Amino acid sequence: MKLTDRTIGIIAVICLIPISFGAYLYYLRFGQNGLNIFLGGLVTLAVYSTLYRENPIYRFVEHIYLGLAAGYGVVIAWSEVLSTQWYDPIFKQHQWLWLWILPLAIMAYFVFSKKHSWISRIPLVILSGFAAGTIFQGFVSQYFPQIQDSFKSLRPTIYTLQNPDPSPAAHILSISGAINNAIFLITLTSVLTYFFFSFEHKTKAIRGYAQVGRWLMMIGFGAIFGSTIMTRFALLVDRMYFILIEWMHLGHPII
Amino acid sequence: MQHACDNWFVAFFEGALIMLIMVRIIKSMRGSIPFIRRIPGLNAIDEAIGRATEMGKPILMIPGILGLDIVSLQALNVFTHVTRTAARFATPIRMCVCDATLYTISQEVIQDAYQAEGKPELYDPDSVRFLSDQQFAFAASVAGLIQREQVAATFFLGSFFAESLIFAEVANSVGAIQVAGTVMTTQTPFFIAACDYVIIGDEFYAASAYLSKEPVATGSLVGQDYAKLLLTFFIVLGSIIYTVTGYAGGPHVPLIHTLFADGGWTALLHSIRHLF
Amino acid sequence: MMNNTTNNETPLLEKLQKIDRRILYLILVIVIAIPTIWPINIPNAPLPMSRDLWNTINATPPNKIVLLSSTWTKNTRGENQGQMEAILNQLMSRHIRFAISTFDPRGSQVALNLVNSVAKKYGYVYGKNWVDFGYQPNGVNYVKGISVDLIQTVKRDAVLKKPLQDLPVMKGIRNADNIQIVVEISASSSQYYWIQFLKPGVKVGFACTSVMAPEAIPYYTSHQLAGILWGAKGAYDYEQLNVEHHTGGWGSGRQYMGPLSAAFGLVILSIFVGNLAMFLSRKRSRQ
Amino acid sequence: MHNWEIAQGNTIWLALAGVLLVTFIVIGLLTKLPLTLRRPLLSVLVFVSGLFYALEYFLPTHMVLDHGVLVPENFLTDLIPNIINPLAQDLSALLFGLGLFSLIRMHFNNVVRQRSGWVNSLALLVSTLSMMVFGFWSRANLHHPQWVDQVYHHLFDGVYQNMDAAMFSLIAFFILSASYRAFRIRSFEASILMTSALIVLLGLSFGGLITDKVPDYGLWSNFRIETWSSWILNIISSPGLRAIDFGVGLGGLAMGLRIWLGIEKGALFGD
Repeated sequence: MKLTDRTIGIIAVICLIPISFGAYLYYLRFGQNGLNIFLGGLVTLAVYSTLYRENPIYRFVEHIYLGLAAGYGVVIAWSEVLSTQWYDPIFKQHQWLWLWILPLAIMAYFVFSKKHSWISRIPLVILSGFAAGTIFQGFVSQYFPQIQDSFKSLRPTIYTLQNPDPSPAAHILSISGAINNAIFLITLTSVLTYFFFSFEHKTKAIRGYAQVGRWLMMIGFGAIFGSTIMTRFALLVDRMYFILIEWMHLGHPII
Repeated sequence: MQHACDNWFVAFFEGALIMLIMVRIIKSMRGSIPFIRRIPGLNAIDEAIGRATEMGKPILMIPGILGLDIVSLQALNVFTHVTRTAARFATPIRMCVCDATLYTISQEVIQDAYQAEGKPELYDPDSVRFLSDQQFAFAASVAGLIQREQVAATFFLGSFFAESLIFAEVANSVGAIQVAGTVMTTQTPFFIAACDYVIIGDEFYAASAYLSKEPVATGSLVGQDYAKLLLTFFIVLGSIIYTVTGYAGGPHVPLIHTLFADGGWTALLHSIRHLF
Repeated sequence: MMNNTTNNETPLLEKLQKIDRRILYLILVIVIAIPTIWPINIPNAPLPMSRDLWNTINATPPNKIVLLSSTWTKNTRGENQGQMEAILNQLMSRHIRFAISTFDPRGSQVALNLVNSVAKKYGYVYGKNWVDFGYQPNGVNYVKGISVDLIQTVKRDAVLKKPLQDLPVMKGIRNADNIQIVVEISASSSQYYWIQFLKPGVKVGFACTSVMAPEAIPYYTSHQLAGILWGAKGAYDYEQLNVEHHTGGWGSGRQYMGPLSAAFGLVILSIFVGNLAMFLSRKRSRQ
Repeated sequence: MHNWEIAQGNTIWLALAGVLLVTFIVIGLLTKLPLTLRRPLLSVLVFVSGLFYALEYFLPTHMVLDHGVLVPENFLTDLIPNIINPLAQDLSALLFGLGLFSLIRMHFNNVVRQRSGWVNSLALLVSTLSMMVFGFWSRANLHHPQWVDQVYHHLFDGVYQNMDAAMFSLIAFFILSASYRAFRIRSFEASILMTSALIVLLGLSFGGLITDKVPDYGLWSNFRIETWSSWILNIISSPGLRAIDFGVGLGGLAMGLRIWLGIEKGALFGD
């Protein structure tokens, strides 16, 4: 049976009756916060319904979500940025030069004009100019400490591995440290080799080294995968706790 | 390092890297087009477009979820290529954008691509959409779009975060062929698990240079290779000096260690003075 | 007979190779729901980096405070709430003064609610035992500022809107030297504010989601971070240390580890089944 | 910035009128700009705005007292927090209307033309509007009744935040199906990816129980799963990702350079 919008609308209106009754019960029992929990459980189930398949409920809730996000974006843009950094300086501290942002913003709206849409690029190139200009400092402060940290001694002593304090302690060679440092360097250089694009990987040695780099990279990706899983599942467990304990009251709450 | 004068050595080093890149760009602009290795993910792009054409279903493109920055602009370069190929076969496209400033540029780029193929009438202004600038609202709505329109091919190129797997798995569930590429190393494993072809790290820049065949982009790519070689050289050199001096954090610090830290320039001058 | 078994087995293997994703999802929901409703306890051994954080906070002298920077929202409640609650339990049972602040405008209410609910248990009084510095939009200036003069930088507290020096909790607290440790409880990279701009010598702890942890470990080995709580496991570690030293009880850390382990087990099992089915059917097709 | 101030009173409206007048004149002139001059104009603008940060970084500094701390500054440093940052943020915030406008236009058209799914579009418009109304009303410092706060609280904490959390937690489901489907040992690469993922996963959760009986000192500790997982993270994963990052960083540096100098052909300067 093909559901038309009209039938979906009728069904939705009918569903609203028990839903609002439930909301009222929650409100009576738990107050304002209870109503939040009720709404939260409802929308969570609606979002999860997409796991079964695309359906009208998800579509409806998705649009509400999108609308709320858009509205919230406007509220934040005003209250966190424009009101304190633009409106107040102009109208309260009379720094009227800030008004000159207005022409730039107006230019951006020319994107909707068919003929003069290129004018909208003026504010955009200014913004991307700022982004491009910061790259010099950004590159240096992000990557140079890492270069320094990549110098690895193949003859490390035990005391420097565990205790960076300088002292004339034993200068015993740490075999495991040496092996680890060697593996570190091999990984670093082989992955770098894999990412050379302008040289054909001609000799067998280079091709092999790049291949080793790709394998080591895969180990790294696997490690990220493993460690990220924990967060993702913890969030799901928390959502299930919300649904089962806080919303449905099926067990004892922790706090 | 807030300013260049915190360590002039590092500033000069960066200058050297920039010079390497610039020299190759200029050389390439003067006509000596350099060689670039073809990366495997590229074949997949045309394959995916072909598949969508066969099925008559749309192609979805997402230039990351960050705003107007270097990565998303690069993604748009690739998408220009995709759009032009799609325009040739009159395959419908969808593009979802997460940022208002990027949205304006994307709209123009897509329109230009249709114009360049001589088919401006195929351009549908609603094919480029701004959905939301909030991460998961955007994800929810892209997921909905993928399922409703049953897209046949997806291209996720740009900066992605936690939502990467939502896109990739939903697209997989409708049987789309997927090409993904991101500079975010934390999301690459999820794309590897869920997508058909993944462009890893640096290949992202290479892909765009290879597709556009612009002398500037290809020259720059070669320059980046030389810069990378210089970095590798320094890392190996530093490690050799550490090994020879036996240093690993002890009191006798080799010069190369201090060179890359704040005050490195002064250390260099000091040791030169010490020599004479 | 032989033929019969082959015919019976092949569809099963094929089925195992392509289990519908919805069935997997349903199994996941059940696997998580059961230990959520009827909690199970998974034994745990605290990581050294959790232990370090616990010890640092525990060693707070009476003339110092602890600053909790709580930059998380409902999104990552599963990991961050357990961590923060465990830390609060320790602080309050040891009668340590503390302050909270946030870098996320949405985070201030979440943090206040949590502290209020824990404070009820210990009879902690706002203004006397703890204080809220509120939302700090400009991270760099805030961190630089409190390194030098805390009272001047924050000026007023976020709840009573009173000048800071009028609150009894701030007695003898002037700048970052009076802070034992700053703990950043976060779902984003906000620890860099403290690592880069806080006065050198003041300790920084990091309670993060486990996505962030691998990135933070190098800073722990270089002693820039005094300790790390690794996501949900970190919360469990901390609760265990609290229980061992009678500075607090169990919370969501232990509660969530049960369902979490069950879910991990399911992931491992599904990988195993997928591979087994593929191997067997490949073998069969070769025969 | 005292010299920025003008006299009190209604002069601000005069200034606004002046700015708008100049805007219209400038835009009028821009529309008459010949095609060949567009690209040079854009290149000059991008170069000038990029030059600010470049100079700020490369020019020498002197020490200045800021918040009681001595910090190195040059004459441009002070402009970053006072002018450039607010300017960029204000401009981006004002551009938010672009996306909002296109979103609302599309869904408004859906509703007006009663296209399929217009009910959803209507829901979107209503929720946008209510979030905006109650958000402004509740967050503004004006006097407002308490129920406004409560409605905003329900919209934001009850619906919006919970949906955010629900969407975020969906990823866990997808991880399960992705790992079931993709972690087949089809190739050598897939198997090493899977193995290292499993080791790290075990090391973080109940893997410690499997090797619980192994002592955690001396050579023995090498046989504990936690040791393996942290070894993989520190010795293989971190240099591998660092090497990728070097490449990505150099690519970004080159691209930034190309944009700054206006020699990039693609999206921004394409004709």
